[in-house]
Amino acid sequence: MGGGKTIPILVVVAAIIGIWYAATVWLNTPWQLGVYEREGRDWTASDLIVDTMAQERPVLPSPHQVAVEIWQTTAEKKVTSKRSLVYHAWITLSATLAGFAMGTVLGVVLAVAIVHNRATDRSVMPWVIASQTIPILAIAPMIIVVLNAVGLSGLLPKALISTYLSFFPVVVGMVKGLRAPEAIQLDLMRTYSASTSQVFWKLRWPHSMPYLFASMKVAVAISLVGAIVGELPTGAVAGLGARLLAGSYYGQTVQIWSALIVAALLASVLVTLVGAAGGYVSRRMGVRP
Amino acid sequence: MTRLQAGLAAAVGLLGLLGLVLPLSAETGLLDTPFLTTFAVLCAASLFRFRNPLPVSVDGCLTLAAGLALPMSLTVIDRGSAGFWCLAAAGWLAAWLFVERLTASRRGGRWTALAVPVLFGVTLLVLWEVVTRGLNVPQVLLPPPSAIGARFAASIPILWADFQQTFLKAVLIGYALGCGSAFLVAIAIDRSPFLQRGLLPVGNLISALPIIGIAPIMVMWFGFDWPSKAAVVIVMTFFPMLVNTVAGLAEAGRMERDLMRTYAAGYWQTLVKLRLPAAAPFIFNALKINSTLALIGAIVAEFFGTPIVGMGFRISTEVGRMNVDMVWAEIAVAAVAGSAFFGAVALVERAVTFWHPSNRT
Amino acid sequence: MRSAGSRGADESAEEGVALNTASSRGQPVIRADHLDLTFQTGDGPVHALSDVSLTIGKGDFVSFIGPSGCGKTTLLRVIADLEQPTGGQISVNGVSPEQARLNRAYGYVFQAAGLYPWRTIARNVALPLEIMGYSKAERHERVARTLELVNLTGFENKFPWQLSGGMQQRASIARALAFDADILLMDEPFGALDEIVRDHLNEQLLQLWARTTKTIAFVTHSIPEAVYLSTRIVVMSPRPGRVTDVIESTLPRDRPLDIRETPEFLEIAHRVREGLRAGHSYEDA
Amino acid sequence: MRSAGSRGADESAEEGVALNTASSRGQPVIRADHLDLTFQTGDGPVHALSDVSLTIGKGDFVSFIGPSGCGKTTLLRVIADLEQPTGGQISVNGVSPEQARLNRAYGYVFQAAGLYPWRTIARNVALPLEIMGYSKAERHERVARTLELVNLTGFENKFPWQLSGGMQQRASIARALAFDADILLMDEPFGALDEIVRDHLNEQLLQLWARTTKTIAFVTHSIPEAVYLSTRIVVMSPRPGRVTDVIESTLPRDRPLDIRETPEFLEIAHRVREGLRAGHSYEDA
Amino acid sequence: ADEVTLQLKWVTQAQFAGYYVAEDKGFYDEENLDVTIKPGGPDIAPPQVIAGGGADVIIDWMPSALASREKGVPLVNIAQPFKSSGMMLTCRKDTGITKPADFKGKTLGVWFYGNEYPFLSWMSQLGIATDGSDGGVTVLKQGFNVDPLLQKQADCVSTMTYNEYWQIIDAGIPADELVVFKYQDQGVATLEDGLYVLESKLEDPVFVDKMVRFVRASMKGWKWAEANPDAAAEIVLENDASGAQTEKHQKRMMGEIAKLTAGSNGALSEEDYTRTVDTLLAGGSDPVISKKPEGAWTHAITDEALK
Ligand SMILES: Nc1ncnc2c1ncn2[C@@H]1O[C@H](COP(=O)(O)OP(=O)(O)OP(=O)(O)O)[C@@H](O)[C@H]1O
Ligand SMILES: Nc1ncnc2c1ncn2[C@@H]1O[C@H](COP(=O)(O)OP(=O)(O)OP(=O)(O)O)[C@@H](O)[C@H]1O
Ligand SMILES: Cc1ncc(C[n+]2csc(CCO)c2C)c(N)n1
Ligand SMILES: [Mg+2]
Ligand SMILES: [Mg+2]
Repeated sequence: MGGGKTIPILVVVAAIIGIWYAATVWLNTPWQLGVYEREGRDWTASDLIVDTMAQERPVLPSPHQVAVEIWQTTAEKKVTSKRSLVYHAWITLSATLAGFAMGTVLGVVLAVAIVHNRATDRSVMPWVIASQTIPILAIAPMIIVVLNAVGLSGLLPKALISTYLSFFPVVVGMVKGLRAPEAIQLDLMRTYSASTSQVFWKLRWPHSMPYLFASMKVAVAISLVGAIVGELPTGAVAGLGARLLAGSYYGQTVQIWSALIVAALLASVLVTLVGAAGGYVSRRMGVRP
Repeated sequence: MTRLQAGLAAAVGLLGLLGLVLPLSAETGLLDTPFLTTFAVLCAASLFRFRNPLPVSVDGCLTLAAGLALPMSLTVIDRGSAGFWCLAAAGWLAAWLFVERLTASRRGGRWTALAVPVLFGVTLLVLWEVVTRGLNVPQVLLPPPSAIGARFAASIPILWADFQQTFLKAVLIGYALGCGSAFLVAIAIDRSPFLQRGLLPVGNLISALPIIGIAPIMVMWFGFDWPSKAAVVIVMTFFPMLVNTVAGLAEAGRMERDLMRTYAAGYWQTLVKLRLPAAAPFIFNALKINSTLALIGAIVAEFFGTPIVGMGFRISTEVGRMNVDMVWAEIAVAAVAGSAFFGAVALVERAVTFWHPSNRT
Repeated sequence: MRSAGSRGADESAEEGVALNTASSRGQPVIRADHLDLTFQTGDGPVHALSDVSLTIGKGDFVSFIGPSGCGKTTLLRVIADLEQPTGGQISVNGVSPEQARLNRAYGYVFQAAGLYPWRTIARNVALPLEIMGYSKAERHERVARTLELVNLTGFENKFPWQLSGGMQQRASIARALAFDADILLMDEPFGALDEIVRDHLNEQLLQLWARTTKTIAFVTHSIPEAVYLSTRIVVMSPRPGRVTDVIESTLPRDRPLDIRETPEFLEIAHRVREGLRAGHSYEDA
Repeated sequence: MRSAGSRGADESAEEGVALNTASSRGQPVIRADHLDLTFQTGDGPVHALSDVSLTIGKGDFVSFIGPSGCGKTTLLRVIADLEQPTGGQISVNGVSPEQARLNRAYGYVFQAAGLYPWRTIARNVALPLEIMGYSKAERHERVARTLELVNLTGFENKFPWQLSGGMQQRASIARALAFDADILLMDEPFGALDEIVRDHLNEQLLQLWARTTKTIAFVTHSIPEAVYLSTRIVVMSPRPGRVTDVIESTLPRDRPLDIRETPEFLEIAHRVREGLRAGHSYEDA
Repeated sequence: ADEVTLQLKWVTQAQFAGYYVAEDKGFYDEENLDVTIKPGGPDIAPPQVIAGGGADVIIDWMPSALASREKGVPLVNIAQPFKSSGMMLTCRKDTGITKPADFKGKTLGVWFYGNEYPFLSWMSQLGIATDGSDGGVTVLKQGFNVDPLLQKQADCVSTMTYNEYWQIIDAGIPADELVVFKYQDQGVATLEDGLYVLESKLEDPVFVDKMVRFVRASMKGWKWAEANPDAAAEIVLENDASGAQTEKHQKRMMGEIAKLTAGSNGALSEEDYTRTVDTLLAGGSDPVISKKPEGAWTHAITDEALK
């Protein structure tokens, strides 16, 4: 991250938090008015502001409520505790990483096949697109059941859902990247009568690196979504998805939001890591800074 | 023939021979299934192709024979055994070989471009049918395509109503509002590098929020009907569009901009005549990504509270009712609608960015 | 490090300037005074222009010649207000380059064609006219006329990638000629053309310049081209980019192509080549 | 439509061929017989090559010159098996171009440098050596030698974008020279260089050619360059691309730079110019 | 030990205390069983899980189980620890609803995913349309929580006596501002939370023996839980991997659950079964089941287990 970005990000985050506070007051007011009415109590504007930011089941929890919840469930709990968000984030992360790794490999392999074989290109590509129009959450439960039926359970089914979601950006990006070398660069290889694998390793593969990392950034974020989705039909026993669901189930908005924020932070850490890896590779490769 | 094609032809032949030799199922013999037997003989004959590559039409016939013989014989064979599965594999490889040779022969052009993916899809469907029925997979786990088709035909009014609710209302409106507002915001923040540097990373973060988290909140804020689904779609489509548009607006080359400067062109003139056309490939990239995202978003959002109509509602309730064929009928609608939406955007893209190297032929 | 062989370039440049201002061919259109331009890059500063002083009068045809990387493009860009000098003074038409740009005082031909791929050739040429608010009829008429001039009639409705490299370069010249700016800044406009086309366009350009009272600043790598076209030739040397010699042409204004075989022409060409060679005495020649 | 002034080009080409085969300078290395090449495009067919017949003997240095779009690049690409002719015969080293390519018979310098941005200059030059399986020590030695030849010693570890355009072009020439192919196909290799550097590299190329027995096919837009370098100059004309003239050079093999001022040189240059002009008598010249 | 996998209908909570107690207190070990308890959730259809071989025995509501039976998953009830139904429709008083007839024109939140059958049967008995036509009710697919009622998006929502009802109370709406309609009181109660297995498995005496021991131990667990509600709630909390349940809520839930399991020794009451089937068959236009089921339950296991 360039130093030039820090201040703008902070300003934008501050603005979002400001808007968030305003929205908290606005959205929680109707309920608070009902409470005042039921209790028959007089209230002032400042009462309203303080009370809307401290409800137990707010429509929108205030940022500090979420921050306190996150603090309590991360720093103040042992990481092995089931009430620790670190523990749940770790469960989700392991499925995310497994799915991301499989999705990337699958995506690259498919892309290589598509680039080297016209029949694969023509027949598979449209169905790769169609596959992504299937709502995964709809078939996730069935996938899990079917995988259970063939004896797969635990991490793998969740990871497979991540795989399903994350291979798509990788295929699309890598097909583009592997085809990106210009005609002149391919012709050069032809004049050396280089073999297909030499063309691949010496030209297509290095040329596609920026595309690979760009799509891996998308893929890792989407993998996290997949892992969370996959947690729901596995009984939502643990993981950020389970926290989201349990929060939903009991109307614990503070818990939902803290799980959401942790998920988003996790996503951005993962994306940043992939980006850093990409930066490292391209620097090693001598790409213009 | 290429090495791959020769290999496929050999595999088809060997599997066909095996199909003739191995038992088809416990109580059924070869003679009970004339179609399948014919197919097996045809496959075995394929061994002779090494010498003499027959015309593509022969592969077409073989594929057609597989497509007819395999499903038809399922009425006779209720649970396939080794021989049957050999023939199923032979059918699949025959279809593959056909596709391989269709694409290799450069004639046909547009027609093969359409036929190949269709053929691939049909192959998948036939295999699905053969596997689910051949292995007696319970209907509640995975129904065969024929059952899904029957259910589809019988439920057209319901499917249409769901389609209207989810696609025509939530998806299209959400998509238009999400992409449209992101486009305007992108143009607005384009003039402020400060905002760009701050907003884009935060935007990426927000677009990484799982929809399962947002959907219940939107239901809480915007109610049960389609507006809350449209809101989910807006959230999902906003950031891909924003990020791509901003990146696209930066795409115009240095020299092209300098040219505009030498004309002392105004901001809006530069925007309309240079930067938007140059950004079009990026914008269309986002529009394509969003076309599938929007549909998934709307359907998933319906899992968290809806009136009793909508594709997501139907999927989630019918799973619970064990009507898995209805679920797949609904998924088929989603896949067709999503692919058509994607295809439509891609067509517009081709027309608008015809000048881009990737679209020149 | 400059080799011993290089001449006292700075003085000669100053001399040239003094001389030019004196021989008031027309009122000065471009006047640069001790221009400096340093690019700040990751590796440290790059001195692209150093102490460049120069006056170009109305109706002058000035060529810039010098080894690759000596700052020719940079100088043209400073005149066009596409780059800000880090030191010194410059005025164009008596006002700042920015004001001149806003007045649409010049047409610029870039080193590469830079046509917009989504516009046909005719619409590419019409682009500046649209921006400057010409009427439709006027646009039509001018596009036809300038395409005719560069011999591209018949290609109006082709897209850039359907043309050969040379044709693209001609289209970009047409684009700069379409609106009648008084100053033309041309950066190696004929680089990708073969000799015959180049000769033809050289003639056309000379004719256009003779007909009108345009002032032209022209960058080229070709010594004969520079000598054939210019009233003055500015020789530059790199690192830092400086003017090492300014050569006044003694050729008449009216120049048939075969003037290039006269001893006078060859004499000037020789002088330019010498100047150029002196600038080349650096290690990476 | 050809104007009345153009010569009976076809005959003269045939004549040239007859002459060349007769004057058996070496055994024929490249032999083209009535080559035709038509591109099918959306707008209809483009006749890039039409009835091109040509024999290039071992040790020849043949330049191709002709207006933009006349098919020079296409012809070189056909020889290199990068394009399939739609008619006629061609053999390279007595075998088909494909077989020659598989035998790694030639080195090709493209019109653009086309270096791989993720490889340093040294590794770019080493690329063909890696592919052809040279040992590490051998690679090292050859890279050093060819970089020396094009005057790029010291820039081994720079990346392409850290070099000026001219240096990049020299690196791409080094890449083609690194493995000792008997045939060199060079497509405007010196296009982006200024005159001084160009002269220097012309000399180097001539020396290389004189030292070895390489056969060189060389495309250029510059008449003096063609005359200075070649043993034979092939003049082409466009639409459809045909050979209109083949000019044998009468210059000695040993050519100092100042040979370019001799009357003999100018006479040949004149003839080339005339040939070129004849080919230009089409509407889009 | 013999392995048994139990698929719950919902997430880990006191609703399933009996099984967790049996596990925790070693009742399953005593029967030489190694029981794996798989929590459920909103996306888990237990019949689908058992059809896919993911469980030996499942917990399901009888309407859903009977409907699955018609769809080709031959479920058989082997035990019924829950005697009474905990389903209710809870309305805000200010909507003016006092009796079922007032539902007309109102918006009601209903759980779907196989949980809608009791509601649909009830409405069809009342003669109220649920398809959005005039004079009917507007049905919403209710999400996981009671927000629609709190946010006034629905006039009534579905609740369980032991769970969602208390969420409304916890949210701050006092009981006297609510009107509740218990399915039990309306005479449309259907059997909840029974144990079901696949019919074919019952032909295997080894499996039957395993189930006998399983039911015996589970009922022991249930009775222990009824007797020690607070301790049972603690055990449930320990088993909640999501770490989202609160002690207060689970203890109260256990108290309510005890009321529903009271009166059942585990054997299915034929009378309750008949009432359930009749209620379902009465559901007019949108039939849950089209004909009287055959062989949908057996006493073979409970008879043996309770000996
Ligand atoms: N944007 C920039 N940032 C840093 N250095 C630059 C930049 N633009 C030009 N330079 C440097 O300034 C010097 C002059 O560049 P310029 O483009 O003016 O050369 P030129 O004389 O036009 O060369 P050519 O004949 O190759 O066109 C070069 O050393 C170049 O590397
Ligand atoms: N891939 C292609 N598709 C269609 N037409 C082509 C293609 N390549 C070349 N042409 C056409 O063939 C003709 C010859 O092109 P070629 O590149 O050989 O010209 P050239 O003599 O090398 O020109 P230049 O001097 O500009 O390099 C041109 O008219 C060109 O438009
Ligand atoms: C989406 C959704 N579907 C069904 C139920 C209802 N439900 C199924 S099991 C059970 C008992 C646990 O309290 C309840 C209430 C729900 N709450 N949310
Ligand atoms: Mg320049
Ligand atoms: Mg060329």
